[in-house]
Amino acid sequence: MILADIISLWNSSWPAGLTMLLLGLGFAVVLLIASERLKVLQDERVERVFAALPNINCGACGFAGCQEYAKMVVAEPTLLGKCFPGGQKTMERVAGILNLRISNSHAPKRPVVHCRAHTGDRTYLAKYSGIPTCTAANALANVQACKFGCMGFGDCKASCKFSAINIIDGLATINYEKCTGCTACSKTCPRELIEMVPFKYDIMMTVACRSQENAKDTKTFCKVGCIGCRLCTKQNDAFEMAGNLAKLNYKKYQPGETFEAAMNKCPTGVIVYRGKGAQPDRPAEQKPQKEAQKA
Amino acid sequence: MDRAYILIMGFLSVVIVNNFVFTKFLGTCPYLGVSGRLDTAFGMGLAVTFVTALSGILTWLIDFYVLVPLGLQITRYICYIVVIAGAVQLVEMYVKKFFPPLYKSFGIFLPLISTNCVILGLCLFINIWGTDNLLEVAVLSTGTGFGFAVAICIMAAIRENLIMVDVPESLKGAPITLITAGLLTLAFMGFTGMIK
Amino acid sequence: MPVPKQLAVMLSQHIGAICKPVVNKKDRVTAGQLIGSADAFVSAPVHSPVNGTVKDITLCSHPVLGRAEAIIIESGEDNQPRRPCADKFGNSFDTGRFSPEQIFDAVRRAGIVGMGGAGFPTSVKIRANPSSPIHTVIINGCECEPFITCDYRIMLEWTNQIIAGALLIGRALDCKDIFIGIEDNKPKAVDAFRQAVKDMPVAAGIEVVAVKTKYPQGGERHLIKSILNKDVPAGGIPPMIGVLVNNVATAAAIAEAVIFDSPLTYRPVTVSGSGIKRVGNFYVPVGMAAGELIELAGGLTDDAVKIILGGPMMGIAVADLSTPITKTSGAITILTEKEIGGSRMRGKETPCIRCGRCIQSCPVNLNPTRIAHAVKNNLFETAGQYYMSACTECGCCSYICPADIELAGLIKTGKIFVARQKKLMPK
Amino acid sequence: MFNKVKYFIEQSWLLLVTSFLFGLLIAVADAAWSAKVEQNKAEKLRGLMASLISDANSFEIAIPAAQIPSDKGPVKTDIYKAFDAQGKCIGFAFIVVGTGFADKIELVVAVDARCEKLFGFNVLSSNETPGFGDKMKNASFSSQFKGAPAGKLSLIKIGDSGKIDDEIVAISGATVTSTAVINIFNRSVISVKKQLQEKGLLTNNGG
Amino acid sequence: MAQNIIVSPSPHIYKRHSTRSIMLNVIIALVPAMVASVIFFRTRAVYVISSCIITCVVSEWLCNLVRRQPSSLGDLSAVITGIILAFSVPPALPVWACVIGSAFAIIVGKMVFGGLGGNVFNPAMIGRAFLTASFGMLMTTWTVPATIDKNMPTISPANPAAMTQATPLAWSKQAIKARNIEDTSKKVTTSVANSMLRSSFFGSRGGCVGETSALALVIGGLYLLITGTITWHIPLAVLISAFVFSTIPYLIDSTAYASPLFHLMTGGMLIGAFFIATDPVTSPFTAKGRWIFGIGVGGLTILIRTLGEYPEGMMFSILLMNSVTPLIDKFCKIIPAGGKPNV
Amino acid sequence: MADENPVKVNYLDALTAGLWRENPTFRLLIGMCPPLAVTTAVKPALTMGLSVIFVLVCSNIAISLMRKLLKPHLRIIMFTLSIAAFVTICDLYLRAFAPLMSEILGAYVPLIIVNCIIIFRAEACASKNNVWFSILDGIGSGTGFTIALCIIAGIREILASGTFAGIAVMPRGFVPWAAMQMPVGAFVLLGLLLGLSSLLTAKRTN
Ligand SMILES: Cc1cc2nc3c(=O)[nH]c(=O)nc-3n(C[C@H](O)[C@H](O)[C@H](O)COP(=O)(O)O)c2cc1C
Ligand SMILES: Cc1cc2nc3c(=O)[nH]c(=O)nc-3n(C[C@H](O)[C@H](O)[C@H](O)COP(=O)(O)O)c2cc1C
Ligand SMILES: Cc1cc2nc3c(=O)[nH]c(=O)nc-3n(C[C@H](O)[C@H](O)[C@H](O)COP(=O)(O)O)c2cc1C
Ligand SMILES: Cc1cc2nc3c(=O)[nH]c(=O)nc-3n(C[C@H](O)[C@H](O)[C@H](O)CO)c2cc1C
Ligand code: SF4
Ligand code: SF4
Ligand code: SF4
Ligand code: SF4
Ligand code: FES
Repeated sequence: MILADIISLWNSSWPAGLTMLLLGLGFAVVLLIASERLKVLQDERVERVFAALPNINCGACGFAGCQEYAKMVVAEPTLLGKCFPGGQKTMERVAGILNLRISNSHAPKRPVVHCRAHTGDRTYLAKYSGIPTCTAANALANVQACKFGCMGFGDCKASCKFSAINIIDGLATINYEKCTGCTACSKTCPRELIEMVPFKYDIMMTVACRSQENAKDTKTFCKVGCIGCRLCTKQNDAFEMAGNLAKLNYKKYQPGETFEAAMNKCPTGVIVYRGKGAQPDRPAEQKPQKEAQKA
Repeated sequence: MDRAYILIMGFLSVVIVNNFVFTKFLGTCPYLGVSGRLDTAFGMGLAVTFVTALSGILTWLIDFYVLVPLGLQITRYICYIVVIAGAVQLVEMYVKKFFPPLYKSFGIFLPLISTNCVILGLCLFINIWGTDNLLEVAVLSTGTGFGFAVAICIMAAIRENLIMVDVPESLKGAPITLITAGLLTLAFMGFTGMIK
Repeated sequence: MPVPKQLAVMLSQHIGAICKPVVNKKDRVTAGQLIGSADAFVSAPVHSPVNGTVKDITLCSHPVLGRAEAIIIESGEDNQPRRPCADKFGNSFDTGRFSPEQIFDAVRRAGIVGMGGAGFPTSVKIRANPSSPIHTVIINGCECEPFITCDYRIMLEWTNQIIAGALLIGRALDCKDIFIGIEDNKPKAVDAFRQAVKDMPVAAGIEVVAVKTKYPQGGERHLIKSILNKDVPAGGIPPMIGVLVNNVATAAAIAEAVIFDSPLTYRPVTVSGSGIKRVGNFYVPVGMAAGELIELAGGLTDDAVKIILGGPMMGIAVADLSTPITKTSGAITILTEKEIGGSRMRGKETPCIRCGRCIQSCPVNLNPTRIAHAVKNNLFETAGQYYMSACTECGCCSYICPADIELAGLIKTGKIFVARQKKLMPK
Repeated sequence: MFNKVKYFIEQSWLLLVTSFLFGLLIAVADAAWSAKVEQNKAEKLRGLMASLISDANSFEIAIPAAQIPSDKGPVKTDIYKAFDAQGKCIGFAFIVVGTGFADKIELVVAVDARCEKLFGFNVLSSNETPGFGDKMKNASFSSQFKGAPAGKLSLIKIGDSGKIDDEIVAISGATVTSTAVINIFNRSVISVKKQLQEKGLLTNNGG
Repeated sequence: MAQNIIVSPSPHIYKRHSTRSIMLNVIIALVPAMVASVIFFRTRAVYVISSCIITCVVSEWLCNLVRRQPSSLGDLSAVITGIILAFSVPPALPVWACVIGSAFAIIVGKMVFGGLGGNVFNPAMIGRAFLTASFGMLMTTWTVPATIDKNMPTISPANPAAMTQATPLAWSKQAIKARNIEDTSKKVTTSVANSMLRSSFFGSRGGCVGETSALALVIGGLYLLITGTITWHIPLAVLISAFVFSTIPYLIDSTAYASPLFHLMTGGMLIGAFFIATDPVTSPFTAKGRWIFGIGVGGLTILIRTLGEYPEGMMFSILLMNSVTPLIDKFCKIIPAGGKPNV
Repeated sequence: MADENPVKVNYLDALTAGLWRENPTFRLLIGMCPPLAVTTAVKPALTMGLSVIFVLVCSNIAISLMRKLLKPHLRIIMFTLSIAAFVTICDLYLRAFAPLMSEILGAYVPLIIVNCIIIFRAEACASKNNVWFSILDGIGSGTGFTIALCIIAGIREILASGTFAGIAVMPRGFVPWAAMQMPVGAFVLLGLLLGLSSLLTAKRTN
């Protein structure tokens, strides 16, 4: 009885099974040939990035499938984070592959803004009522008295694909937790205030000023500008003078007491720490000596 | 009725009146995903047109000459999908090897769409419509793909403009695209009844 | 007009290489003495307008010419303001006395730069170049920007001098076709030139053309279109089609330089606008602070809100009144809130309604709204596809836009940005 | 060669095995359920026919694969004969198609045994706009066909839809659909009548 | 002194007009048609127009509120949307339907795209299309104008007391449909439709609230042209192409197809050509693009009127051309004077 | 898929992720066709949802079982094959036991084969995890999808016919909005709902 049933079932279903088998066979041949013939030599990173993507070819990234996106993102790291379905995790993995995060081998470059003047610290000659971008404002002379400092319209912020820059009270401030070091901001700032600095440590010291004006002008223009007094250079030779401005030579960067001393000696407090978890800047008015005593 | 007339009307019908995206809601994922830029959208449209034409014809042939005579309709879906995927891959290989410029303009989209709704949907609808001659199948398949191409190109041009306007943050991307598509279907309603 | 106490003469008064200072701090200088030498070909030397002492040589920023060294001169007691020399030009005049070389040398020595605004060294422009010969010279007397009248004044008062300059340019380039283009809202100037041409036998070949009054008629490509009905290639310059355009003041300066060998240290400047107490034209030494000139004109009114170096369409707004006058600054315009308009004062744009007015108004046939919006959204490639680089920054589009969008400003920003990106590229 | 085959099998055996297994699986499912599917279809058709010919008890195919004209040329369909409880033939029913406003319309049409009066129609499948053409399913439109003469019908725009005659009042706002339905009747009923007559299947005197 | 000095990019002077003044001009130009509508449809017109305007304004205000934006009502564009929507619906449309249509027009047609300037489609036409799709019956029920032209035929001899009456376009559609009917007793010819030309000119005919009076619309249109609010390209292109495309069938069979003049005067043709197709936001901005757009609108309108299912095609043709406007803009790039720069 | 850090096995998470955090329709934007096509009324939407759950679970099981044996170039085809087989079975079942729904859904049942959700789950989950995890994942995502379908269908049905799952819910004088049953309604409603969902997530992450 049961046997007969099974036999009849078999009889009625083997053609379907056979068709499928044939199809499978044909397909296996095609794909095998395809996979052998079409092996294209590729950047090994592309393969790895591709492997990290969800591979559903949804097109959400705006490219023709995951393979294409992998290729593009390797070539242009700012495209990171376009994979919608993959979300945060995929982005992190891809970032890992492309070394966009801090890796141990060499110091990753991170941006620092060479200005620390907030709105209240600056002198304004007039009200700017034009296009609210730094590039536009920079084309005019008198947006603010200081022709070197941050204007705070946030072109850099707009260029950062990782929302790592905030304009805090008129000053571009980098959130080092989010920054991937993609250099977009440093290419954008029309005043070239953002420098990519090798972050050997989580926190790095920097001279947060770019003003080439003489001491008198700098003082009238800005409460916290570098006045070129050379005090820092006397503490540590990593500090060098470039015209009216002190500069930190990061090749000689080796934090220590003399560094701290240089920082504390600076009368206007332009030497500051930047990086993950750096202390807030010293208020502009405070006398440096007092600060040193407290510390 | 005149044969050519039927063919032309059939073509126009699937392009404008019964556009697959607007009335059958097929291929929505690439329609949302790849409509960001006009050149990409155009390539995608070309690729879809090509693949619909190819797979519409192929699956119809298989259905008509193999599956129905042998009484194997139950394996229809599997056959369709496998045939489509296989054919598309073969063609992709071929184009890539022998027509590199062509491959650049639309070949890269081929793998993206081989397992896509429009294609399988078209094959199924051709089956449902009960079309019984190859020429008609070819015209309808091409028309369907062309309809998709038209729809996605219009959308891409619109979206290229939309990036320059202040669309609410939460509606950016897929939501606004869907709404625009909805309004497009309203506009396309004007063609109803023009083609029987 | 008194000679100012102190001058800040920028060592970069022009497009091209910055001059080297040839005087030192505390040196005494005399009027007309060379103080900045130009070694590069595309450059123009700088001279002291007054007798005095060099007080300092310091970096100084200028809104138009950028940051360069300036020589600060404290003027001495013995100064007489310089007088225009127009009355020395009579109806008889002979260009044959000068060879093209001589003219070139004189112009070069006098440090003449384009006074129509761009500040390109004139010597370079009038140097005959066999590979692209100039067949037509146009003297630009349009002065199309509202408020500015200094060119008009000199056209009336220095008519013969300008014609002499035009002839000298023609002589330098060995070119017979000379046109003087004047907007038809200045009929007196047109008549003055027609009369002068009739009176001066050597000037018989010069044609005085009254062109339509329509901003930016004074832009060289529009002027050439109006007079010769020729198009300058987009992004190109007139010499490409064999035409040279010079401002009337430049022509006058050339005449003075060649005939009297005197350097360019003074220029006519219009001070106007309803924000100034006394509107007028002044013959001003280069290096004078804008603020001082404004004081001469009676000072600012209480409702003045904008100080513009140049005219209201293309000038640059400044706030720092110590900004020095340069060879290129033909005007200072002071505007009040009423002239600017309330909504624009606030700098608040509203959404573009795609009305297309900016497109219709653009004299070079661009699509300003597209370019500006692309720039706003950082789509510089798109902006390039709409020929951003061909924009002459005339400002017509911003002027007309009902939605108060700073189209010209955005386009300018985009050009700056792209230039910057290009500069960064090789790295 | 052997190596190649071996490599191939190594790479692809899983695909081959699973495709075979899946083939069997669906075949089994089909074997188990296909009867039910057929039955569903038959029941649906029967249900539709029965709702038109209210006294019908059983149906049987009168003319298999008869040719019935439609606006796209003739189509093949079975003509059913309906019997009442006593086994008397009380009518005929058949499926016809036509082009509506949006897409194909498929109707089940029933006529009485003498092919003189209509029993009406039921919609087998259609894709008309809801709120417009879709209203053809409503009684207010379809009941006009119940008892109408099996001859040429015509469409009027305004009239009394309660009156049963050869004038059918259109669904307002959906003239196209209404026309399509009437065309379906006008084309098919006469042709069916002729075919039935030819085969001598019409009960002429109520018998 | 520094306090009141401002700096900003050039230029520093501007033409004295604004979005608001342009919109105000459009509203002024719509006044004659509004007066005409009140004359012909009395209180119905007042209800419809006021409910549409109020809903549009309130919806826009609500959207601003939700997005925490400053109010954008000042630009008056919402008022225009309300008026145009009201003008393009039948006078008998109930107030609740006006409210739904206006809300849809503003919210889905405009505000989701970011408000003024962002929308792809004409908001008023989107509202109307939504109403047509939703409440087809209501949108094709026409009231007789209060001041009826006695010569106008009523819809059906069978029902002489009907409150509704066919519009001229409906008659012309009937004529087209009757083209192949042999039975002469049922034949409708265009002579009926053509006889309505006079009443169409002044406006005493059935139709949408604001479209009936050709005279009032032309006055408004001329006002727009004279004040430079719109350019002449689109209206001219629409009218010319409609004229040309309607002449062709008219020459073939003048008893079935209405005369070109008829097509220009009836339906939404004039209001569409002067007020709707010219909506700057949703039409191309180059002169060449405007020509293409206008020709498309005119041609499609006539195509739908003669071949399509609907008696009127203005709305659909405008929406269709709106949808390709970005494409037109993309391909009608203007070449700068002096040729393309090589950079 | 070579992966350095193994996916953490959290069964509860597998079940709940698909409901909202990784809801296929509202969050991942995949498989967008059915939410537009089969949502004119609640009943077909529900049927569709259940079918998807069935296919998802079955294919997840099958793929999870063979995940160790997959060859890279045959991966996708294996997925497609299993999915197509289960869809065929599902289709047969519907035709046999829910003929009305089968008719309404028409071609959209076989179209489940190419629905991106299923292949995505196969790739992202089943081919990397054990069977139990895959089952839970299938149920989770499937349910999320079903809920999304029902929300959309509910709103459309109420506005377009004044009913919910066939039961009249609107007051008597309500004039149905026919547009909601047309494509416009589907697209615009889904667009607005997506906007709402991204608004909600934006709020939550802030
Ligand atoms: C928009 C625009 C307007 C201009 N208006 C004038 C003008 O009114 N008068 C003038 O002399 N130059 C004007 N120029 C500058 C001329 O284009 C040209 O540079 C000048 O006439 C050349 O003469 P120069 O080298 O002697 O300065 C304008 C330029 C632009 C772009
Ligand atoms: C959204 C929409 C859907 C429509 N659907 C149908 C339909 O399914 N069937 C139909 O005959 N007419 C339909 N129509 C109406 C036709 O377009 C057309 O107006 C009608 O057939 C004209 O005939 P009438 O004289 O009955 O108004 C629809 C109209 C609209 C606006
Ligand atoms: C601007 C405007 C556009 C219109 N567009 C359409 C349209 O696309 N379709 C339509 O049926 N009616 C439209 N109408 C309404 C028609 O102009 C007209 O009132 C209607 O077609 C009357 O004819 P009917 O009853 O035969 O439909 C529009 C009205 C206006 C004012
Ligand atoms: C000439 C002109 C015509 C307009 N026509 C319309 C119209 O037809 N419908 C509408 O909603 N708004 C119209 N507007 C207003 C406004 O442009 C419209 O609401 C925008 O589309 C909203 O973004 C018009 C404005 C102008 C200046
Ligand atoms: S850092 Fe530069 S770009 Fe950023 S806000 Fe400051 S000036 Fe602007
Ligand atoms: S743009 Fe600047 S802040 Fe942002 S990620 Fe890149 S380097 Fe960091
Ligand atoms: S003039 Fe202004 S509003 Fe008009 S299109 Fe240009 S940018 Fe837009
Ligand atoms: S500023 Fe505007 S109007 Fe002038 S050339 Fe540039 S784009 Fe054209
Ligand atoms: S294209 Fe993704 S479900 Fe249709």
